[in-house]
Amino acid sequence: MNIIDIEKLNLSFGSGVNESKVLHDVCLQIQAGESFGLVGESGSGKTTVLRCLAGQYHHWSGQLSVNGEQLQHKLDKKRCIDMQMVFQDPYGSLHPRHSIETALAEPLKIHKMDNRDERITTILKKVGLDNSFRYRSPHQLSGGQRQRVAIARALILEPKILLLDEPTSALDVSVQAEILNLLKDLKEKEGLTYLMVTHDLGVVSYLCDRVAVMQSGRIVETISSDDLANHNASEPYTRMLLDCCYHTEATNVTAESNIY
Amino acid sequence: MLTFQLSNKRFKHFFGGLSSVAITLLGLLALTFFIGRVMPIDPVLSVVGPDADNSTYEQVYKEMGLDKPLYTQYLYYLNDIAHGDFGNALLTGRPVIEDIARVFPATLELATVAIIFGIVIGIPLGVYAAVNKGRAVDHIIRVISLFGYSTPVFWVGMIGLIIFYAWLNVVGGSGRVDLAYDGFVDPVTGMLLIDSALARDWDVFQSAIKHIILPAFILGLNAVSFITRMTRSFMLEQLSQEYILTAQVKGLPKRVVIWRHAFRNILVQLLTIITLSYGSLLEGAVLIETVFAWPGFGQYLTSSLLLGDMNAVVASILLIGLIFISLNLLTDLLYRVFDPRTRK
Amino acid sequence: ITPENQLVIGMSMDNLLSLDPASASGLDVVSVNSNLYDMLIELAPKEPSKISPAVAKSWSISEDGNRITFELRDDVIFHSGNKLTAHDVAWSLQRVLKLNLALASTWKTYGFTADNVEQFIQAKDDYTVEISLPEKTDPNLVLYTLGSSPSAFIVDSKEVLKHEKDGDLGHAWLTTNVAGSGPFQLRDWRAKDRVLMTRFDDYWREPSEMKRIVMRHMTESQSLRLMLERGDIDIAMGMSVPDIEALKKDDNIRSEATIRGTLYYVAVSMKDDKFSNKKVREAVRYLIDYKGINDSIMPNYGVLHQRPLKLGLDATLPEPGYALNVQKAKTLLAEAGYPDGFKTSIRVLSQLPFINIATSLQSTLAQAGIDAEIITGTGNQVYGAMRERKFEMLVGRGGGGIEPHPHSSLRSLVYNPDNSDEAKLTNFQGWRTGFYSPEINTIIENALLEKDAQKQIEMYQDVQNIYETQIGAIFPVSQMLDTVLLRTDVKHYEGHQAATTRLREVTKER
Amino acid sequence: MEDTKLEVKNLQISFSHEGSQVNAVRDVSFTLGQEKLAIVGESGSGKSTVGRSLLKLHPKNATVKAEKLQFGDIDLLQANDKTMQNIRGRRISMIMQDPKYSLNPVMKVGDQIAEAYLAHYKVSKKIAKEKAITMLEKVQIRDPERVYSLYPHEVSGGMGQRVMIAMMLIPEPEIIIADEPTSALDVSVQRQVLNLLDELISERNIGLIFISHDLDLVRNYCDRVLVMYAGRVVESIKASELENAQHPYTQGLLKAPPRIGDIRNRLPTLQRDPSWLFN
Amino acid sequence: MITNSTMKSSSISKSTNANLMMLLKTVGHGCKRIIRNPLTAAGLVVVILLLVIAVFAPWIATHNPLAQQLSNSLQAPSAEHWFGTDEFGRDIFSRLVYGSRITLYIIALVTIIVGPIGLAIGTISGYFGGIIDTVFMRITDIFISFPGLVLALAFVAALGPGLEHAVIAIALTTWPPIARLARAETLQLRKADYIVAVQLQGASATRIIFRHIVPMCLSSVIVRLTMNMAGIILTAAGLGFLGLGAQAPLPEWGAMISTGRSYMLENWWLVAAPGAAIMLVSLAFNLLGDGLRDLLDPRN
Ligand SMILES: Nc1ncnc2c1ncn2[C@@H]1O[C@H](COP(=O)(O)OP(=O)(O)OP(=O)(O)O)[C@@H](O)[C@H]1O
Ligand SMILES: Nc1ncnc2c1ncn2[C@@H]1O[C@H](COP(=O)(O)OP(=O)(O)OP(=O)(O)O)[C@@H](O)[C@H]1O
Ligand SMILES: [Mg+2]
Ligand SMILES: [Mg+2]
Ligand code: NI
Repeated sequence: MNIIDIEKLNLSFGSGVNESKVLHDVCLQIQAGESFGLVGESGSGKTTVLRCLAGQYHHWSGQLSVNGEQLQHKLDKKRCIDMQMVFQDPYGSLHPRHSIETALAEPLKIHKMDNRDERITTILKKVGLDNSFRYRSPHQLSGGQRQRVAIARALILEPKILLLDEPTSALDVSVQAEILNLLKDLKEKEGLTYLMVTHDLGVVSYLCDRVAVMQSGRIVETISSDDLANHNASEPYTRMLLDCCYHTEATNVTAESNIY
Repeated sequence: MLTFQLSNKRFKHFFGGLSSVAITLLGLLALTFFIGRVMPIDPVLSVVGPDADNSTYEQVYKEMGLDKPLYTQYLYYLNDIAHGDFGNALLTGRPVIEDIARVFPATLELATVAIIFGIVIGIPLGVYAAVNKGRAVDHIIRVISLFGYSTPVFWVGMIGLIIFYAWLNVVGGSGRVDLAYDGFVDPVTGMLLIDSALARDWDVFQSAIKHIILPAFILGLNAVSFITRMTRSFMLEQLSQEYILTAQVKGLPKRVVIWRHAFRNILVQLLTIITLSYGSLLEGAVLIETVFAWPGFGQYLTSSLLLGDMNAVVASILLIGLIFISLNLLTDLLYRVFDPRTRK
Repeated sequence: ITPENQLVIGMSMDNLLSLDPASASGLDVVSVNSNLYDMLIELAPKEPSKISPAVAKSWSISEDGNRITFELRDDVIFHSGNKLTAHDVAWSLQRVLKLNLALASTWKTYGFTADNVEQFIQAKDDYTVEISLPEKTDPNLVLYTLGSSPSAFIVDSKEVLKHEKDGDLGHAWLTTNVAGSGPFQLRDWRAKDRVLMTRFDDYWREPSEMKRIVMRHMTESQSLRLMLERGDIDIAMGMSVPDIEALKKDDNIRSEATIRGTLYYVAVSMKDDKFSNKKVREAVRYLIDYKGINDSIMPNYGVLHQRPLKLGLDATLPEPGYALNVQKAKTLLAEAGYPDGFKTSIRVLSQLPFINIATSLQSTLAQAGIDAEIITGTGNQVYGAMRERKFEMLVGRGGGGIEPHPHSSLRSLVYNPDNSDEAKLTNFQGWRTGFYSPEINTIIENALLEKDAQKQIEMYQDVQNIYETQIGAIFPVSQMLDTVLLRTDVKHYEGHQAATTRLREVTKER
Repeated sequence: MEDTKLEVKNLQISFSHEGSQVNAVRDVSFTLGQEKLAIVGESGSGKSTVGRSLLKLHPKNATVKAEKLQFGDIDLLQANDKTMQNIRGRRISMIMQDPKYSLNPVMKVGDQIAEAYLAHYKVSKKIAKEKAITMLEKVQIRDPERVYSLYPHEVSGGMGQRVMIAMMLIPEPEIIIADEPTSALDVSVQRQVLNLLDELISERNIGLIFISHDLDLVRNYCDRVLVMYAGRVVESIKASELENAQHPYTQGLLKAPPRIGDIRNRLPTLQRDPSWLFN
Repeated sequence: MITNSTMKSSSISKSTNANLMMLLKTVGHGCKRIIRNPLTAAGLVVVILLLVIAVFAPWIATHNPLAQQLSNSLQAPSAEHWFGTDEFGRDIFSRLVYGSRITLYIIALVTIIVGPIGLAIGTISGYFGGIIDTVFMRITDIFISFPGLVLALAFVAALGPGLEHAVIAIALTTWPPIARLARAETLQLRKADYIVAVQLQGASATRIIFRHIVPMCLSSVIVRLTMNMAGIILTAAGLGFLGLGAQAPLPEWGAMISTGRSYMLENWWLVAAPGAAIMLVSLAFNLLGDGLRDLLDPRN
């Protein structure tokens, strides 16, 4: 069964003459336990898809279902437990005045969960932070550590689905590696389903099983990572993305270096 | 097609603006009327005097329509206003509109000269402070400008009058013009400087300048401070922008970087706060007008208020509301004209 | 420096709301209108009981004292060019009663009403006016009114009727315009700003030397002082004491104090339980620091006076010599059942010297345990509360009677023929304070009819004595003094006790 | 490397911040000839600071010390404001990272280009305008006349970056510092811009300092690479030999990013060694 | 069970402790930075001095501020009366000292009224947007277009002169700018990722506004309020000057100037002292607010 099922998702912003259609009949099926990538040029609507799923936009049309249940247009608490999101900018996604403890306790309070203390300790351990981070405030953390906290916050409600919006693009390569490793570990241990937006085909190839390519609000192709790695993409746009990607094996460099 | 879209959008914007203006004005009207109602000032006494006997009192009470229920009075009033009739002022017996047309230019003149002080002094000071951020001059300018914020104008006004009028005799005393010249120039715009210039009566003009300079400067102190500080902080914001670095990289002289690049970018914001402080100067002149016996709008409004002359008060407040709203619309417009980013 | 042929006056015009002689009350208006209009007769500035002819060249009182006949001059012209006739005079006086505005009050006490006035005030021919009295009264009192009341100005009936609207007898128009025959013409009046007058060259007396008079609304005493010192104004009125004192030392400036008929007083409301108690009132009388107030607050504003009758009348008794005596007041309060004092409030105009009197009163009351809160307000608010009998204590000024006659003071301050709330005798301060003494009322009524001058004086003295023993609700503190400051080059300025100061003779000598 | 355009020796830059000192750059030395020199390193390693100090555009709270900061025959350390003004743009210029923020939003882009020319050449405005339009053409902008009178918010990122390049090249400088010139751009646009830049600088014999954090990019694009770590140059190496870099930091940076078809189960993470701070 | 609950409480106290520590640290840090800027420090010192004087007024004042002694009126400054005496012979220094209480009282009251109102209206309006925003902003517009001193005058005229009424009146004129400020901040914050994050966790609007948005707006609102203090003091003094503020015999500084101005040409100390006091205190608040703004400005 598909844990996420997106059928004919359409969304426009503005109204009347200013209306601009951002999503055109987007369809996606993601299976439980899968990690699914979403790539595409800037402004193609990747983030928008995630936000629709997360309940940030209410005016979409089409059908969204999670766990076989139709999603309402309004955000309800059930969906919060099912699905959480991690944002691109680790510097902007933590409340600057709240300590890590407060940030992590917040969702527990909202959902009236018990054993808060234990849960927080566990989750911090899971994302590779020890208890000493607990009472720090965000400005005392590095970007990578913040992103870990953001992931911890998303996971503390024990959702099955994690929506990841370019979770590493604001980070250095070395830190990126740590976060990607963490995500990979978590997925294996917790059996999570990922829907990850990125513009880095290397990341896709490392973390995702399948990937959908978006271009101006449409999904132009959905292929598996293996096919992607083997240059089996059929759509010209995907091929172009592949071409442009400098993150190729060192052996490929000489072959392509003539482009300069 | 495209032009149609644009004009449609603009039309909508304009229309939205107008309806919000109307709502705000109606709100002001209701609020003022309410205040007038709860005010324990008896307008009848203002007319008949404290020693009138009861039959006179009752007669005038009826004449003024005060015996009718409140909502009837309000409806009558609304109806009159809708017909452009704001009633007569108790204070002068003349139509309120006529009164306002007479007192408002005096304040307008004062505030205009004050804002000119504000602009001419405030902007260079602010720019200078921003460019020299953290240095001694910056601190000095900051303290000076904070002084402007912190001085009770009525107090400085009194002291200024003593020093500059009584001791040094470099400015004129109270009033808009030397009393002996009073009434020499027929009001055209109501602004004495302009009227006397139009009439080429340079004696009056000179006397008017001597009289306006001190109150306008003191009134403008606050504006100077405000403009200095805002200019400084706007400039600081712009100077930290990347494009300033670009301009420096190009090898442009400092002067050009500051004025052509940074300053041009704060122009719109600056205009906004200038209109804003102009607005508050227009309404904030009450104290200065009192100290300098300036027969302006602030005094008119205050004394009408204290006499319970609600016709005059409501009309005056509507006027101020209107000024504020039109200044806001003007700012909006300025944004459109001066900022290419909103010029669509 | 002011020009030689212009007179520049700085004064407060706070109370100058209308120039219409039928409605304009207040001293400010009189001092303006006296120069724009003429009256039948005039009172001498310093000796107001001396009547001199003006538009009326002579007058006579009938044997029975019920009728006064005036013979008018025939050479008086209005500013409009119309001739002033007896019809204008009669019409002007009739108009006051018909409009029934503030100034009708005095005439109504003489028995005139809107209905009977045409019958009682009549033009017999073009230059003869006859005033018959509807009720028995002292005809001198009426003459004084004709020589001092703001309602006694003669208006140009033809001109005014041109501007009549909805049968208002030209009221709307006259509020801001002038139709008079005085030595000056109104050029421009802006409320709370200035009054501009120019000389009327066809004035029946010698035309004035001043071509122009500028009266400027100025409330800040220091501004007035600075401008007077600089010579930018010639005459300053309504200045504060310290400035007056300072200017008195200046050689270029002289001061002229004129006594007025009004009194500064402390009033209590007998509608209030506490103050209806005679002992409490007596205690209050002991709790006013008359000496302190008059020595340090009142110089140039007033002179010590503690009687309801104004100073300078033959009937006025010597000062009773009340003084601050806290001990005595405490004893009285204890006897009255308030050993620890009580809480009360003082209503007062937020102006000098009222506010200072109140502050002083507050502090002396406190010494006897009376905790008084000061509530300031405009005249409208303070006297409004008094008219509605909604006050406890009040510092005010009154006694309105401009006429140099004891009746005028007593009527205004003491007389109260009906103390019921429904009577609404709001023009009597006696009624406002709730002081009701049938004994006094009777004497006042009878004294007015008394033909024997000596007897009349004795009666009025009786009133004062009874008032003292009964302890009235109004405690006069000071008789009003109006101090005007002038540049010494201004000559022939004579302040008038009734405020009808005429500037037509003023000259400048430089 | 025949003629050395720029020589930097033991450059030290520190920032004073609320009484404390931050040494952002320590003992950096390098020379630049007519070549493409890359400076790479993780965020905060001091790359931009080095670049800006060459134009003496560091913030007020910075202290710059060096044994030598020689540009041609000019000692930059001694240069006063006037001299620097003449050097900036005209002889050394710098391409900024993000066209969205680096162009004056209220000036037409063309005017901004022309202004760069006018700052150094005494010509009429008309000629400068023509010059700017030619330059726009050079950076492969179609319809340059129209673009000339556009405002920055009206041009796309790629176009903006080309405008930036045009602006920096128009006074014909000898050295260009490019501070992450393409990191704000889409991958496809990025390639076009880099190609263009490459053409122009080789055409004009310009020395390029290319600041980036992307090792894969610079190894294909540049001749030589300086690897910075915490304000120090830990390694200076020919781009073609980057694969054989000695320093573990460089090695770590090279291995960290995942690549397409990567079959590694875990990505190697950088183990920072305190000893890297002391050469 | 026991362990569980103790753990809970300990964790809670630990977390509050931690938050407290954080707060203290930031405050301590802030103080350090304030002191580094001499101007701000000067402002702070004056404000603290004002507080101390107000609290210890009875000990600091040399005379009873209300005690009249008409025989001793208008004395020039001397050893006995440091700032001289007024027209009632009251000691001006003591009146100034007690006047600081009134000034503080006005400031405190206005702040207590204005801060919460402005903050609530601004954040609610900004967070919900739409019709709520429109309605609230129209109301704010109305109050903004109502000229400040005039609204104050009208209220004082309506309710009668007096300190409390003046305070209410001033408060009514001061909240709209605060509301606008809070709204503008909220509009920006509303889109911030961390707000979106708590939305996704199912937090209610009330929770988001009060726990997440308000704390963020607080600092700029506090700065604004601090700078408003000066305005409040001046408006109160202006009302006092027009005779509509604090009533006699209260030693309100503006009222002191108002009554003293009749004597100012001979007895300059009557207005010099309270005028300087007003200026000093509002300058201090301005300096402090200015410094605080620099301090709390995220750009620094
Ligand atoms: N709130 C909004 N109102 C109007 N248009 C919007 C809004 N949010 C997004 N858009 C538009 O929708 C389109 C898709 O945006 P989206 O953020 O989903 O792109 P993206 O693929 O995530 O791009 P990036 O890689 O730059 O993050 C863009 O053209 C954007 O301008
Ligand atoms: N104005 C400044 N004041 C204080 N410290 C500064 C300032 N500018 C830079 N720094 C510090 O100097 C160090 C180097 O900064 P720099 O901007 O040169 O790094 P970078 O290598 O360009 O990083 P990035 O890749 O993120 O652009 C950093 O630690 C930074 O915090
Ligand atoms: Mg996105
Ligand atoms: Mg950088
Ligand atoms: Ni608008």
